[in-house]
Formats: sequence, C-alpha cells, structure tokens
Amino acid sequence: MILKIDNLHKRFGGIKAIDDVSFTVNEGEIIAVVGPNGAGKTTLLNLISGFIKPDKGKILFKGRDITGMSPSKIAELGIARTFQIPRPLHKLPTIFNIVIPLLSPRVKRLTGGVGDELVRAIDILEEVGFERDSDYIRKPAGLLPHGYLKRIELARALALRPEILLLDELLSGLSRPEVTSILPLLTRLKDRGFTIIMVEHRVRDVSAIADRMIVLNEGVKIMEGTPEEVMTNEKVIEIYVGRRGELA
Amino acid sequence: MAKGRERIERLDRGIRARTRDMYALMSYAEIIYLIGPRIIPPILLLVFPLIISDPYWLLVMSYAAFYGVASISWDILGGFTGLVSFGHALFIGFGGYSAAILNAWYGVPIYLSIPLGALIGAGLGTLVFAPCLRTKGAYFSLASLVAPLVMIGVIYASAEILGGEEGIYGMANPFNDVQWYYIFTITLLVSFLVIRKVVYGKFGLILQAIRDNEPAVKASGINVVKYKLITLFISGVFASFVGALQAHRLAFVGPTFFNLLHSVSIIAMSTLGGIATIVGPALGAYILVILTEYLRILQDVRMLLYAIILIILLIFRPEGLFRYLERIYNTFERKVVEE
Amino acid sequence: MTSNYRKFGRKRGVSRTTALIAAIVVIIIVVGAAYYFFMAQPEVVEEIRIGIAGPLEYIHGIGHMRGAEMAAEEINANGGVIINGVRHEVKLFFEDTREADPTIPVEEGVAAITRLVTVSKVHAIIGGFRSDVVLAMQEEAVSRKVPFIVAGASANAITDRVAEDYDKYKYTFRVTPTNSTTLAKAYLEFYKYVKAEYGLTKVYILAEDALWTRLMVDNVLLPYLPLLGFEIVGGPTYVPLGARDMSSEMTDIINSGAELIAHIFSGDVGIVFTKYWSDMKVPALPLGINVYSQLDIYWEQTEGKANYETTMTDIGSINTPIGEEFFNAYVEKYGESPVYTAPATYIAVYLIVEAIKKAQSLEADDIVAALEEIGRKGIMGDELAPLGNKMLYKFTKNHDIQWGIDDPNKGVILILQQWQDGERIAVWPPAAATGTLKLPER
Amino acid sequence: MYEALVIILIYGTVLGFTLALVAIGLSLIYGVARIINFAHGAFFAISAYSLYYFFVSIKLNLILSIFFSLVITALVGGALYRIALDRIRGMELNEMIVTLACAIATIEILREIFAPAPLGVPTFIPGQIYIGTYIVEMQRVLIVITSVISLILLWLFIKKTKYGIAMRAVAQDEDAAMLMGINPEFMSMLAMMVSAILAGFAGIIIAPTQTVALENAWYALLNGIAIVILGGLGSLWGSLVAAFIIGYAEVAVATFLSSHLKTVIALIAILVVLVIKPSGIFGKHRELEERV
Repeated sequence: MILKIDNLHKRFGGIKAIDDVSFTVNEGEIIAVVGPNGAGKTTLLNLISGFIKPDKGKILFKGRDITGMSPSKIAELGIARTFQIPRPLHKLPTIFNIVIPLLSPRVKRLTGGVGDELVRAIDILEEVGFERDSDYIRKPAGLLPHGYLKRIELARALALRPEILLLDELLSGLSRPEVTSILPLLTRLKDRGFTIIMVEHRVRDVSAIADRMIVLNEGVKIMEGTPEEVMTNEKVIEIYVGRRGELA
Repeated sequence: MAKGRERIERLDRGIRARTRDMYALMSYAEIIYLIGPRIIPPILLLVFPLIISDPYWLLVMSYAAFYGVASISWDILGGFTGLVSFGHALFIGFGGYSAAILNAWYGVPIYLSIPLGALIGAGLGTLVFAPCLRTKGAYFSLASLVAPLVMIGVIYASAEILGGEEGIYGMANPFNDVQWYYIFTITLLVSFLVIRKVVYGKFGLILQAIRDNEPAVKASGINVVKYKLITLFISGVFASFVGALQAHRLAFVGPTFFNLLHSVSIIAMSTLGGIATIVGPALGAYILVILTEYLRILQDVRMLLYAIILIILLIFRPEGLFRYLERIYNTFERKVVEE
Repeated sequence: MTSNYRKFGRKRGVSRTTALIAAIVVIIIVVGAAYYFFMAQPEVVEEIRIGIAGPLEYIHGIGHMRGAEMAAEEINANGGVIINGVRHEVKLFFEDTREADPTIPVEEGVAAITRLVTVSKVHAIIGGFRSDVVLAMQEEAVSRKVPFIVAGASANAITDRVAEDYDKYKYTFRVTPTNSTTLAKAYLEFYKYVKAEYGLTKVYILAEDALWTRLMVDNVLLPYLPLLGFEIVGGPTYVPLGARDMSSEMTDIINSGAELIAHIFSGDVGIVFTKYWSDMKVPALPLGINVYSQLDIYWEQTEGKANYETTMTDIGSINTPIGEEFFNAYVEKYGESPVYTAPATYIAVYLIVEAIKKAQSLEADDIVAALEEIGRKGIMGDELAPLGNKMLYKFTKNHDIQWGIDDPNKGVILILQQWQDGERIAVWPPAAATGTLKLPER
Repeated sequence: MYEALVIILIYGTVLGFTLALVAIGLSLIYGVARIINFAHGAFFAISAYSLYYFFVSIKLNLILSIFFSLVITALVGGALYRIALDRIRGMELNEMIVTLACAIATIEILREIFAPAPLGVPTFIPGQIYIGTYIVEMQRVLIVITSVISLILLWLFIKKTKYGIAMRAVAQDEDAAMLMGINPEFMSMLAMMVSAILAGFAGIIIAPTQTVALENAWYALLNGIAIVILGGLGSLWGSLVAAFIIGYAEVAVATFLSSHLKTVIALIAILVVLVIKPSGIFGKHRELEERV
C-alpha cells in the first residue's frame, strides 16, 4: 500500500466537492477515478498533490502523513501530476519544459547531479512520443498542437522520477489514434513500476488498462472495483444516464 | 568571371546557418557585426568623460547609470520572474538609509557602508515583500506599490529618529564627479554581466518557468517561494547597492528615496527598453534620464513633452526599443552572388 | 563569392510609425539646438551671473523668479555694478527643481544646482523651497564652492551645518524665512500680544505633519506657552500633508474649549483647515502660520471663509508701511501680491550684488566674506533696494538672517496678518501695523 | 465618546461616498477591460478644473457647468482609450505606464492653463442643517444625496440597460461576449467613460469643501487604489464597502489616535488584508479558479 486516502472532505463555499472519500492504492497499480463532470475528480487530484488543502481527512503516502504539505514538497516526495488543461511554459522551448523538473532537488538527489539535463530531457521526450530530431523540441511550447501539449505534461511528470503519477484527464481532447498510442505507453510505465492514478471522463478507454476503478459522483465515492464490476454496476449506469454511449 | 544569380541574404542568417552555436566567422564584416553592438556601448560609456568633461553631464550620466542598475535589477523580478513590482523604490530607499545610518551614525567607512548597506537593504526589502508574495498578478503589483508608501509614512511618523522629511545627511562623499561617474557606470556594467549570468543560467530558467506557469513548477518539485525570495534578494542587492551609492553621492538620504516616482520611473524605463531583455531596461534608463535633462531647455512644457514622448514610444513600439532595434539590426543584409 | 552591404532590407523601407517617431525626435533635437544657439546668448565677460533654482511651475518658484527679475532689472537700469572699473550687469539663470511636488525625488534639485554651476557658470545661487531638497542642493552647492542663498526653506539644519563645519558650509546663507526656532519665537510674540490685549489663554495646537513643525511645537510651543500663562487644552495634533478632511480635528478643538488655535500650515492643507474651521463654526481664533492665506486669492478661494484667519507673513508680501515700495512695485508689475519667496529673492539679489560691489570680486570666498561683512556693519545703505531702506538685513554668525523681533532697525521682522472682510491687514508689530486684530463673533 | 461616534458617522459617510465614487470607477474599468488606470486621478482633477472654469471663470450656471465638466471628462476618458489604450490592449505594463504618462500630461496641461496655486469653488447650496447639535454644511448633505443618486443610476445602468448588461458580459468573459455579438473594445471605451464620469463627479461635488489642486489627482488615485485592493479588483460591491471601511477608519483613526497615522494605518490595513486574503475582501474565490 503506497497511498492511503482517509475520510477526505472539501467544501467550496456551499458545495461539497469531496465528501468523505477513502481508498487505498497499492504499488504498481493503475487506478482510474471516473465520474461525470463536477464529480470532484480534479479536486481529488488537487488534494492529493497539495494544490488544495482538505477541510478534514488524511492522506498517507508510504505511511507518512502528507496532508497540508505544499505541492512542491509532495512532488519532492515522489508524487508527480499532470494538469487537465495543459499549461506548458509557453514562452520556453519544449525541451526546457522538461529541464525544469530535472533541476528539482528530487532529481538531483536521485541522480547525484551527474549527466546533462538536456540530453536526459530529450530521452524523456522521446519516451512519450516526440521524435528525437523534431522541430517541436526546440520550438516554444506554446506553439505546439494540443496532443503534444498533453505529452509534454506527461513528460514533465515523468522527468521527476516519481513513484506515483497523477494524471488529470490525460486522454481528454485527444483523437482516437492519439489515445491508442498513449494507452500502451501507460501500460509500459506500469510495468516499469510506476503507480498511476488517472482521473478520466472516458470510462471505456481507461477500463482497458486500469486495475481498479473508483467512481465518484457529486463528491461521494459511489463504488470501487474492477473495470468489469464498474461497467456493469446499475448505479454507475444510472449516473451516466444519457451517456450510455460512452459507457458501452 | 561569370556572374551568377544574385541573392540577398541576412547577415545573421549566414553566420548562424554555418555554425549553429559556434561562431566560425568568415570576414571582418561578420566579426564587427557580431561584436560591435556588444563592445561599442561599454567602450563609449567608459570613454565618455574624456569626450565630455562637463560635470553636469557626468552627473546626468551617473543618474542614468543609477536608474539603469535599478531597472536591470527590476527586470529580474518583473521581466523574468513575473513579479511585476511597483515598489522597487523600497530597495533603493532601504539601501540608501542603511548605508547612511552605517556611515553617518556609526562611522563605518564608505567602502564598507555601501556593500553592507546593499545587503541590509536587500534583506529588509525581501522581508517586507515576503508577505506580498502570497498575492498574485495585479494584486502583487498593487501590494508592492503600497509597501514603500508605508515606509514613507513610517519615516514621517518617526521623525525624531529617522529625520522625517529632512532625512539623514553628513555621509562621506570623498569622490569627484569623474570618479563618481566611473563608480556608477562600472556598477552598471558589472551588474549587467552578473545579472545576465544569473538569468541565462539554470536559475534563470526556473525563474522564467515560474513566470510562465507557476503550478507546473510547483508540480515539478521546485519550491517556488524559495526561488522567489532568493530572486527578490538578488534583485534587491543591486537596487540597494545603487541606493547606497546615491546616498553617498548626494550626501543625503530622505523619504523621497522610497518615492512612487522612483518605482514608476524604473518600470517606465524597463517597459520602454523592453522587459525581459536586461539590456533594454538599461537602454530605457539612459533614454529617459537624458531626455528629462535635455528637455530642461524647454522650461515649463518639459514634463508635458516628456509624457507625450513616453506615450508615443510605448504605443508605437510596445515590445520595447531594444527588441525593435535588434530586429532592425538583424535586417542588415548583403548581396550574395552564387556562381 | 562577392558581397556588399545595405543598411535596410529590400521591401522593409521605413514604416510610417518609424518615420513619425523619427520626425518627433528630429523636431526635439532641432528645437533644442536652436534654443541653445539662438536663445542662450554667448557669454559676455561683464556679467554677474545669478542662478535661481526653485519649483518654477508653482507659486513659490514663480515668486523666486519674479523677485529676482525685479531686482535684476532695477540694478541693471541703474547702471549695473562697477567692479574694478568694469561695468557688470546682472544676468539670471533659472532652473526648475519641481520640488513643490512632494513626490519629486531630490536628484532633480541636485541636477539643477550642478547645471547652474557647471553649464551656466553662475557666481551665486538663490532659491530652494522644500527642506529635504534644499539640504541636498546645499551639499552640492558647497561642494562646488558657490554661494547659495536659501530663500524659502526654514529647516534649522541648513544653517546649523554652517556652525558645525564652517569651512565647508560657509557658502550657505538664508534670507527667509528664518529658521524654525525663530519662527517659533515670533509666534510666541504674537501670543504675548494677544494675551495682553484680549486675555485669551486656552490654546489648541494643530500643525501639519512635518519635521520643522514638530520641532517648533516640541521645542518652543509646548515648553514656552505655559510659561507665558497659556493653557494648552488640546493637541498637538499633526495633520498629514495630503489631508482632505479635518472634521475630527475640528470636533476635538470645539470639545476642548480652546479660544486660540495655534496652527502651523505651509501646504494646501491650510486651505482645507480654513474651510472646515469656518464650516464647522469653530469659535476659536486661529493664530499662527497658514502660508496659503498669504495669497490675495485666498479670500476668493475660500469664499470668504478665511475671515479672521491669521498668519505670519514676511515684510514685502503684505502692504505695510515698511515694505510698501516693493509691494506696490510688484503689484504694478505682475498684477498680484508677492508670495514670501519674491521679496526674499529680491533682497537676496541685492545682497549678493552689494557684496560683490564691496568685495570688488566675483570669487566665491570673497563674496561670502563680504556677505558676512554686510551684516556686521549694518551698511544697508540708501542706495540699496527700496525694501531694505527701512529694515536691517544682517546675517548672524550661522549665516541666518537676523531677526529684529518688533524693531525693523534691529533686523528682519515678521508680521501677524489677519483677513478682515477681504483685506489682508497687518496687526502686529506696531511698527508695521495697518489695523487691529478682530475676534470671530461666534 | 458619543460625540466622536456621531462625527465619525457623519463625516465618515461623506468621505466614504466620495471615495466610493472614485474607487468604483477604477474597479469598473479593471473589471471590464483589465486595465489598472493610473490616469483615474486625472479625471478627478480635469472635472474639478473644468468646473472651476465654467462656474467661476465664465460664471455659467451650476447645472450647466457640472454637465459640461462631466462631458469633458467623459470625452477625455473616451479619447484616452481610443487613442492610446486601444492599440496596446493586453500589455499590462504598457497600459499602466501609458495611463500614468497620460496623467502626467493632463496635469501639466492643466498647470499651463490654470494658475499654479490651488483654486477654490464656491459651495453649490449655502447654509447648513443641524443633526442634533451638530452642524453639517448643506454641501455635505448634497454630496451624500447626489452620490446615492449617481450610485443608483450606475446600478440601473449596469443591471437594466443594454449597454450595462453587455459590459457585464465583457467583464465576465470577453471571448464569450464577442461570440454574442458584443464589441469588447467599444464596451471597454464605454466603461472608461463611465468610470471617468464617476471620478469626475466625485471631483466636482467635493471641490467646494476642499481645494481644486493638481495634487488632488494623485491623492484620488492612491485612495482609489487602496480601496480597490481592499475590496477586490473588479468587484464593484467590494469597492463600495471598502470605500466606507476606509472612510470611517480614516475619520476614526484621526479622532481616536492621531491624524498623521491615518494614511499609514490605511496602508498597513491593506497589506494585512492582502496577506490574509490575497484577493481582497470581496475578491473571487481563488481556489475555484485553480480548478480551471
């Protein structure tokens, strides 16, 4: 058990964004958190990564209480995240987007500070699907197409050499071929020992790779189980009424 | 010799294309093209007193260098880190007052009071700005605008200790006009080199990343607040240093050191020259200071004309004069005859 | 491969905006150059060059300018000054310091002094208004060894420095207003007079927030008013310079039961004071300093709310038997009454010229020595300015102007002025009085 | 004590209303066009000087004088936007420096036209009323009444008229507004004119109680900025409330503590508020924004 979420609560004004959510994550798992819009998925990620402080509840990472720590401290401990709407360092060349996490204390500690950041950055970009000599690597990141921005997000998280990857709607806004090229990458990452928590809107896509799924609705955890269990659950289908197409 | 097809090529392109990052120059013209703009301005600045020895213009050029350093140091904050401070005068004032108190009250010699004043001033300024870091964007600008005004209020309220509006005077001023000119100008050149080193290194990369997208940097495991504080301090050291110099140069320091006008002039100069370029702010400082003094001959319409010129330049060259000049310079062309 | 170079690109050319900017820059340069060559006349040997540095866009600086102009015109019309047999004319150089605006840094003033000394090569400088700017300007002037006559700032420090380090600061003199301590003493004279004549004793102290007012209150008013038999029933209250609302202060005054308000205002806070004082029907009489009420337009400015408002005034900025020649000449020339900087600058020009005449030299040290002499011997002769005839101008050993309390034969006197039905009436000292003090009927 | 409270209530209210007029204008233009307008204080001065010109110099009647002054101020505001700001929208620093330079230019022009000394404008309605035993000038009553009226008019304009609604749309989401066929440039210019009129009106009604002086432009601007930070940028209600907080606080500090502390305390209060709640008292909830 690498991550334990315990009775998490968060309110925004009068809205309960997260209402008493608990679950655990084991090492090397892919967990998919699904739910309709406004279910509190992103808030959950923000809570884990420290961008928002919970009102109540605890988050334990490898037995250590990380509740209320700053985002950079949590990242330093080994929980990396991506953002739903990719916001790259738009004025900087793509490659420098990846150099930034390589300059963090965590990576310095892990690598002992040896090696050229630029070379490593190119390696990581290649891993997420950039071509080594592509123009995109030197272009300002702001000029890249949407699909590549998502890859930059992923590469930035990977560069941190995290233990847990938090992926916030990585697949949203991607075309079918792009999705099919990224999914195997995630499985590969899992095989390399990363623990992945992905928040996703598109249940079907993630069901293919997820080990377990957690369904949120209006801040409440509806159920937890294997993709098959979730896909056939009546309650889940009820929540997704009108979205059957997506489910099926 | 048979004439080939004529082609026009931009000078810089030829050089870059051949060399990627290493410069293998093929003619004197190319050498001059590359080195000229980097070497001529500093040389001009250094020989200026030999050409014009009028103490008045030396003073004006010292002021320009003073504002130049302040603007460059502002550029680390406003241009590179995205902390658009409207209260940079805070550092100038703290530096000036620290040096003044050290020298005039405790008799610390000038060569110690200035660097110490710079460090203390930067430290105090960072301390005051630290709580403002919680705010973002326009709020940070306005909060930082308020900070030096509070200091002016504090100085007025503690008139018996800090001298109120009559300030502190009696600091050592052992140099003559030419010496002061060189002190200010060399400070400018050194600051320029140091700050360039800082912002174009890995440290500067992180600062630019913070400007572009703060959450992403946080998510990359980098302590943003720590970097911002360090940046405030580095920027503050330079601004405080010239504040301390100015305090000794005028042998006087008063609450106007904290003035809104100081802060705003610095921003005007940086914007005019082009933010996030380092050279630009210094260029802007020289232009605006010399312009203000040059317009003296027009007596009472002076400030009006100053404002109008500033408006026109900012509207028609909004990206800053430096970038504009750079662009013009890069269009130097040559005819290449292909055989 | 042959190549040649062209400055601008093929199609690029010069864009319209570039042309516009270039045109503006060219116009500025041409205008400036033209000004330099045609307006700034070539240097003439027979000149006494006097620099005026002040906030030339504000009334105080305009006072500096006009006072100097009047004196220079008079002196030149009377044949100038003969130095070693050569006729010299007074020529004035003006530099703006913008110091009346409290947001302007001191650097501007320092640049003005440097420009006057090194570009205009003046023999002496007159001016100054804001204390901090004057202190910085003084530093610059003495380091360049040019006599600097302060005509507008009252900070004690300016002349205290002469006492502290004579050799360095001896180039500084002050004609008016006299230092804060003297102002405060004159203030006490007013109070003695009011107590003796009208029996008013309850005082509320209200001042603008500045170092000089604080020193005046702490060192003179607070210790000495009780000794003179006054009861301080409220204050001291300090009003910030930008204050636009004084209701709470007025309430406090009314509640304190004060009969007199010892007020000290040099900024436009004074106008706000008068309006609130009148609007809220404060029964106490303001007795003290309110610089703006020295202006003719004050009555109109305050719609007559200034009735009974008093202020300390200098000879020359109000029509009294002593300064009337200057006053009338000024009003005739400029159509309005002078501000205190005008007579100060006027007399300062005369003092410099007199000193030069006496020393027969344009060297700074000689001028300084002669200026010191002028005072000691009390030789302000008949040939000097009309204003000088009836009042002694003499510098103390700190280079401050000597104060004559109520006797113009012993030194400069300060006048208590009161607004009475649209007229400025001098009510004290008797030597200059044109009327008697009136109390508000409330 | 009781008396002091009454005074704070009366004069704090008067001060609060004038501050509110200035600050709401500043907030409005920030809300609609995201411009921090450093020339806002200049509007205050322009209208006061225009009033002086029409009312005192050429002795026009009061209503016409006020009307013309407001028209001039609005035109200057519109011109400022059209000529200068339109071209550099979105470049925040340029906008701020340009507006500041415009403020300097305006003040210099006013200085050239009018006397350099502060001027006075007579009270609009002479006389005074008694509130208990306290005398209050009719002019101050007038300030309160006209401020309330103009604030109500502003509210009606924003809530009910086509332009007001369009303006709010631009304030909320410029792109979406553009899709609805609203021209954000025009709305920004309109907002600038409305904000100029508000500041100008404050300058006009307060003129008789103080002076018509160039420095007032800076004081108005600084007060406005202080209030806007306190109330939250772009929040009109926040500005209104903050104006009264500052108004009462200034009078209270002056009454109970010392006048010279009032500016410092106001400024320190702002810093404290910013540290505790970085978006001002009524600023938007930051945490919600973080999600997007």
